[in-house]
Amino acid sequence: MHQIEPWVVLSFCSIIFFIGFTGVLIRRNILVILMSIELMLNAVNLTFVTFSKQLNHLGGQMSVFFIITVAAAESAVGLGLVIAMFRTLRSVDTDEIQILRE
Amino acid sequence: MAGIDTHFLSWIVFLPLLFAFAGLLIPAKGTAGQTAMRLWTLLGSLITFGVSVSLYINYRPEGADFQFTETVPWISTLGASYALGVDGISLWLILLTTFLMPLAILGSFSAIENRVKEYYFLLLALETAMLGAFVSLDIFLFYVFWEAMLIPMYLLIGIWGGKERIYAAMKFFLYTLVGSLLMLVAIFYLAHQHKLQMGAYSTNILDLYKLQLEGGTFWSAQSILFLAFALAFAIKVPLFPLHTWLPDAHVQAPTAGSVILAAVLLKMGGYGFMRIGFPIFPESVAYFQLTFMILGTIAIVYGAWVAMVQPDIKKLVAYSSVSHMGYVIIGLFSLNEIGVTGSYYQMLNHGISTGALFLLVGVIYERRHTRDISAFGGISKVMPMFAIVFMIITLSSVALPGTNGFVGEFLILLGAWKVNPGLTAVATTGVIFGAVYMLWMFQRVMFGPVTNPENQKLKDLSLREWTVLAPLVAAVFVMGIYPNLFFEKLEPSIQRFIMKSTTNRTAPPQSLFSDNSK
Amino acid sequence: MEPLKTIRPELLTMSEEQIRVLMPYFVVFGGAIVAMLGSVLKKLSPKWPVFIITLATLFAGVWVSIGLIPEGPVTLFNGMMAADSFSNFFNTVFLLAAALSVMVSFRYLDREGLQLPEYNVLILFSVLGMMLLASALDFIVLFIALELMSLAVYVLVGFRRADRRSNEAAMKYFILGSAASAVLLYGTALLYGCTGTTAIKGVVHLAQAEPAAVTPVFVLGVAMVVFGFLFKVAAAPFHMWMPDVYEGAPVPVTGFMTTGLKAAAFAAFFRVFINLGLAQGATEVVQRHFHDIFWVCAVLTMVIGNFVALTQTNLKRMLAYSSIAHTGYLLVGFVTGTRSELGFAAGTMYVVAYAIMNLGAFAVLTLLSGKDDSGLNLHDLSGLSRRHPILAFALSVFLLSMAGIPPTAGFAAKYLLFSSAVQAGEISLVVIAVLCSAVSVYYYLRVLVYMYMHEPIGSPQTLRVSIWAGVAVAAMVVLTLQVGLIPERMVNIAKKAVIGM
Amino acid sequence: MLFWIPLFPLIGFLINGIWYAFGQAPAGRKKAGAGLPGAIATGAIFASFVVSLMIFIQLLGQDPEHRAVEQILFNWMSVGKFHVDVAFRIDALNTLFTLVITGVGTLIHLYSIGYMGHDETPGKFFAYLNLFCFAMLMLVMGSSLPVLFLGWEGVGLCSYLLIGYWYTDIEKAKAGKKAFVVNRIGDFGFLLGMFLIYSTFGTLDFESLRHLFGHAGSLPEGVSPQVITAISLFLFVGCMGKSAQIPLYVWLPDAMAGPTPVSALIHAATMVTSGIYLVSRLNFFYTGSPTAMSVVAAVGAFTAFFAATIAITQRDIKKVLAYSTVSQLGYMFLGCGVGAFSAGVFHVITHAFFKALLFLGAGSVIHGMHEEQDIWKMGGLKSKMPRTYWTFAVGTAAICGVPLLSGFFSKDEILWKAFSSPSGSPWLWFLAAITAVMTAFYMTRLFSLTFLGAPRFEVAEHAGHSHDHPGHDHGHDHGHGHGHGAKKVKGIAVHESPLLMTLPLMILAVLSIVGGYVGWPHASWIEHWLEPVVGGGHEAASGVSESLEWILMGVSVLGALIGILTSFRVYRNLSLVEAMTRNVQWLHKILENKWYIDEIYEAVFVRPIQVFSQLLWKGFDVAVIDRIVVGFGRVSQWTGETVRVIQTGSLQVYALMLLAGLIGTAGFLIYGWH
Repeated sequence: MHQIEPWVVLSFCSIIFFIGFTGVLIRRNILVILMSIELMLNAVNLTFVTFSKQLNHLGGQMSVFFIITVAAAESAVGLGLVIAMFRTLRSVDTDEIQILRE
Repeated sequence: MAGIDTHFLSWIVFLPLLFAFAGLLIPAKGTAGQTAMRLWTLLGSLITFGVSVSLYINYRPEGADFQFTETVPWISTLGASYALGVDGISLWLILLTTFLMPLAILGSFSAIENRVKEYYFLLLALETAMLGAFVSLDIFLFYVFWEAMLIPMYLLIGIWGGKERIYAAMKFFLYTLVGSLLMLVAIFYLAHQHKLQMGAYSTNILDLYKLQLEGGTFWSAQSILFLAFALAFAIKVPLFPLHTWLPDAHVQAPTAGSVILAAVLLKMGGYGFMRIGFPIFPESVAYFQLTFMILGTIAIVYGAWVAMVQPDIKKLVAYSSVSHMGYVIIGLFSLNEIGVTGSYYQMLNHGISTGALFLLVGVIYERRHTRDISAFGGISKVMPMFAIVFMIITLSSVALPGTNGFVGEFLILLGAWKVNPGLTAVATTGVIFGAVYMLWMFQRVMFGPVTNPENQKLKDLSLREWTVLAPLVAAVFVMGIYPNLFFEKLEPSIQRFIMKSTTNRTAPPQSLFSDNSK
Repeated sequence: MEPLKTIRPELLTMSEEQIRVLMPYFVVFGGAIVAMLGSVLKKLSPKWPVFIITLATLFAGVWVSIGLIPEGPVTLFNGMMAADSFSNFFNTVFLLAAALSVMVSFRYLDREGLQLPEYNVLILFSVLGMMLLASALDFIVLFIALELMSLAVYVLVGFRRADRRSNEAAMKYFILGSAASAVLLYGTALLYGCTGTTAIKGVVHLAQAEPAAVTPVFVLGVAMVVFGFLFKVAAAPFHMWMPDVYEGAPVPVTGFMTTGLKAAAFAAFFRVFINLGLAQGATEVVQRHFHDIFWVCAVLTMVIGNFVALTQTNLKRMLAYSSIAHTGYLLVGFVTGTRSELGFAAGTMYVVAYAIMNLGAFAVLTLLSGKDDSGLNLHDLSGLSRRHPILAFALSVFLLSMAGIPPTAGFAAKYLLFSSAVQAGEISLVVIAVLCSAVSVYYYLRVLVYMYMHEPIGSPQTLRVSIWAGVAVAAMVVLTLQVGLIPERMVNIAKKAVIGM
Repeated sequence: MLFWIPLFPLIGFLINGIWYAFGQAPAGRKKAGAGLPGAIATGAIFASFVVSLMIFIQLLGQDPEHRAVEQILFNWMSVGKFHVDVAFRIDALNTLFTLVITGVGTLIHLYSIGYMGHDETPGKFFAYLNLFCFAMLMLVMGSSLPVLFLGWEGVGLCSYLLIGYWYTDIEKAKAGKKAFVVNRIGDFGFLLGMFLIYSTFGTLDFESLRHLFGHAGSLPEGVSPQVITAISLFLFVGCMGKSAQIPLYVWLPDAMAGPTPVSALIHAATMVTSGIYLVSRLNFFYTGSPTAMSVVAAVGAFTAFFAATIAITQRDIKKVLAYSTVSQLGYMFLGCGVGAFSAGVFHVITHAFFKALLFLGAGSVIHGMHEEQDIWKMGGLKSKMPRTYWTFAVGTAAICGVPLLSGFFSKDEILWKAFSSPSGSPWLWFLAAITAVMTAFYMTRLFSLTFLGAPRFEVAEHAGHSHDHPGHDHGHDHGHGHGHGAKKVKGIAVHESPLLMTLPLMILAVLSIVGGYVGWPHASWIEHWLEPVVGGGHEAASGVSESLEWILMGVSVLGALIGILTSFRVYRNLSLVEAMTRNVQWLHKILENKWYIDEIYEAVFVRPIQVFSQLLWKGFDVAVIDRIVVGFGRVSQWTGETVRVIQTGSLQVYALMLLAGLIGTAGFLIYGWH
């Protein structure tokens, strides 16, 4: 069994993180944006785990539990907001939320 | 009156504010309420004047530098303290303030009919701020009062002013503020320097006098700091070319506002130079002497010329202030006893005569609701008593010997001549142009046939207006005929001021442009 | 976090001292739970119970915090959290800010038909988040606290569910906030990878002990953490969410955000900044680079905040930009913080002064706002001094304080802040700052112009000021003037707080 | 005792002034007649005359070298070493002035009671008149330059007030302002002179200055002659203003807008001579500077000539007299300029007599003619106003230099000194002599056009028209005074003035005749009297014999006679005059328009300054400074508007900015860290 080199995993993580960020940047649908944010958080989780393994240190993995919990809460709130938005706007498109400007 | 002995100055400073707050309790609804409010304010300002007269009586010119001092630590972190004290230089400006305040208040009895309570509250608050600035011996405290004075004035102009009042008020505030904010930076620096040199923060002015700052060139610390202060003070004076807020503010302000603005607020600039600008930065004063004298001279001539062509009386008077305050600058920067004394005296004169001019303009404005010179003509015929007072004040403004104006201008020019005869000669032309614009205005307003039917039936001065103007007329002559009354209490302070301002502190002491060199 | 090899009993038991210092947290947490349970009672009485519980909790928290004078810094939970004078000081600020917001919101919620107990519960939870944020010594705690606070506030921002603007604001805030949190977290992860710890102090220890360990990854981690904070405090160019959010949020929430949220972000920022050793302890080069970054940020923030505020006509939005501007001034404190004697104390003081005046201002705005947060345009304030002289006066005091005109708290704080910057030799920065604040005076005064110098338009509507709101506004006016006139005490408290950290 | 001299008029002023301000001026108050105010004023000035006389007698009894009375009242200004007392000092020189001022002043006050009898505000008039006397006395009695300057500006003020006395006529008000402003230009020089004196000598006190100089024109040590010249010239600028010399004479003719007694008192007898007083008082400066002396002499001589040319063509009786005053003042400066200060002062005195006489006579004529001032509309008044006629004749003869009248002695003294003194020259004499001929010519013209020949106006019946109770208001208000008489009564009912007015005329006539004997050539009392103050007259330059003096005197007498006779001949036949005028029309026009000097000043100084001021205001103050100020605001606003655009409202743009910021920060840090 080949051990995957940590740097590979880390690079993978960073790529996922920036894919997440790019998703936030370019997607119009807010639900997708929420997923992108989840992606970013999960990239972080993976990073923590990798480092934890590499450093032989449990702290990183413990952190992951916290982060997952928070991410869940975040998704809950986010979805709640999306619903509220959909109720008033009948849309979940970012183009619709540009009234507040300048 | 607890602590009246130990906190005499605090009482004077905060007395108007006490009256102002107490006045808030007066229900100012209806005519009776308004009258009560007016009388209460008048009473407050009169009592303040009375108390300040006892300051005059108890001040000993031969005594300590600063008298009636009070020092209470305030913000020890920054070395700021609540330090008050009076010397000859502040004494007369305090008296000028307290003397003019009742007159300004009485003068606006009939002019202000709406929001009476706020109006008088602000006037009294303004008085506190002005008095505070004159007695502060701590630069931080001075700054607090200096800025605090802006708000009441801003509101006075902005609420009770003329048509363009908002623009004028804003301009007044921002102009002054920009200058004073840079001064604030300089204050930080000074406090810091004091820490470096003496080991502790201090913003006490007397401590700062001892600072040694590198000076003598343009980019030296002293010069830059001096310029920061000078900017604030020059805007307040106002010195050409930083004067353009003045015409607007004067024209738009209500009568009492103009009076206080011209009579006291402009003096803050000159006072600032005397209390802070000069003694802390002696080398820079010498370095910039010529520059400022040139600017002062330009101000004199420029102010006079521009005043000449003004169609609005108040604007004319405003530009005349620019011209008159130009004298103050050249007198101060001449740095000899004659010039500085003259300069100081000119500040008082300007307070009296320009204050009176604004009151007079207020008198006809109340009757005619215009300040356009062309709307008048032949007023002398209709309001002879008014014309007499106006004439006397005009003469004081053109510095006729025997009136106060002459003493000031004469001493200034005499003092400045020793430093720079060429510039002084140019400045002296102000004497000519001063007569031109004042008399021309007087002629257009007062003389000739009464052409405008609206001017036909104007009422002459009322008893109240007489009461306002008579003390000023008396002051014009007292100050013109017996200036020694003022000089006596002033002389030691002026001498000390000159000594401090000419003592080079980064090099062995050497006197520059000293009066006693001959 | 230490690797958990053996179960150490001291980690599971707490000394009396530790319990004592944790009391404020317990009080707020307990209060929040009780309030949440109490909201079940809404059938019984629609608003009072939760309101009373909330207020009682907050004031109890304040009381406990003030009574709590730790002899020295107490570290809790194996070094993950600190209870020291600094956190204590800020806890008091948060609690007071929340209390005042709650007091002001009461009638507002009635009027807007939003009288839901959740509002108060959310405020309590966000306050708890803030308190933890100000005491966090570990990145994970910090993250959790941050999210606890933010999540509650996201909901509060969108509290006017039926309002499109409120929704929009909440959504923007949520997405950008989450993204920023994620970035911060990623930075944390990178630092963890480089140092093997998530303790804030551990990072700097490593950087000092083994300069060789400082890899670009480490630097990137630091940068991402700093980024996260710059976002939270809304420093330019990371400020863009702020005006929109502040404008869209219900007025009292905006007030709460500008004070509590901002204070919390800055409190944590101070702590992280100092503990990371970005100011002290790190090498010359690091310091210089952070100095440069903060310098640029500060100038940008001040310029953008002030100049754009000039062009605003909506009071709420104007105050949002002004809030950005104030962030800029605070960053001046960061630039110079450690190089002068007062440094962070001045910053701390400024945060407090800013909180006081902003709370007051938003309290007044809450009272002035019409249905659906309308009526906050400049011209709506025309002649306010006639309609309601006391409110006009109060608002003037707050605005002048923000403009830094003596004798107000804003002036004293600004004086202290800029003075410390001059001591650090940052004269050019201070000159820019004062010129910017000269610009700011214009838009603050413009409000006064409308209130005092314009005639009232339309029929004067009657303003009903609830006793709660009245007390809140009066208290803020008094505090603004008191701190302005006698700043010494506040300075000393702030100094003590910073030294105790 | 000295202080009583100015104090009496001051008291008179205060009584009349306060009474007027509070008792007469306010609307609805009873108007006072001229009687009581006039009596108060006259009494005041007479009292001061009495005191002056007593002082004079006291001085007579003193040793010539220490002939002075001094009194220090109080300290005016005291700043450091600068010290000015309000102090009086009367010596041989100014005792003459105080006598003339109070003496002639008393007569003119007396005259005014009649002349101003029907004025609306006689209280004000007499208050001003007394104030003037006060200021004038301060001027001549002050012991130092600042006190002198106090009076100097004070008389200027009164002149301003009195010229514009009938202020409802805007032209009169303007004339007053012009006088004040032109005088201020002079005062500008005066001030500079004072500054230079103080910075050079450290004192402004006359006595101290004189002691510094010592005697006979020697300069104090360490003072360069250039400084002395500069001082002298600066002060002379002041004199030019006050004493109406070229180029600052322009105000004096306009000053005739004031009531005639004012013209007599201020603009003929006293105020305008204060320049001569100043020069004589500070003679040691002038003798110390030959350059300044020649300037004074040249300006004096040229002014004398120049003004005479204008006087020839003027039609207004008072204007002719005004130009003649300018011309005579020129003589006085000529005298001073050639070092004959006593001659100058002598001429001041005689001129005070005869010119006051002429003005008062003219006033009487104007009074009798109901405000008519154009001499071409007069004629034949000889029979109707006999007392005026005879006294006027004496005055004319005196000014023309008819031998043995006062004018002859003083003028001849100046002419002779202009020729003979070391600083004099034949050219100066020649110019002065020509002027003398012209003076004789235009004065005779004035005289004959006014009094001789047939009336050139419609004579009204005298029936029922007595002077004391005129049926119409001819209260000297020029605004509407003109032609009142003509409206009610066809033609002008000429009448002789009352005794109150003619009595002063007669007294002055006597003085004009005998006043000159104090300066009898070679036995001049006045020269001797003044010697301690102004120094002895310079000995005649060598080579000038006594016979030459007689010859020159003869020439000047001859010249005067020629002038008089030609004028009589010419103006007997008016058609001849018109023919002659037509022949030299261009010259006549230039002269009649006073060489267009007013217009030139207007175009060269007044307009440009006004235009330039307007330009400064609109073009610099508003357009540059204010625009910069407002510009800062604009730029701020513009910056705000621009930056604001970034805030697009789009969530993703914000996120992009976050990313950019992050990359920037991280990049900078990573790049910089290593």
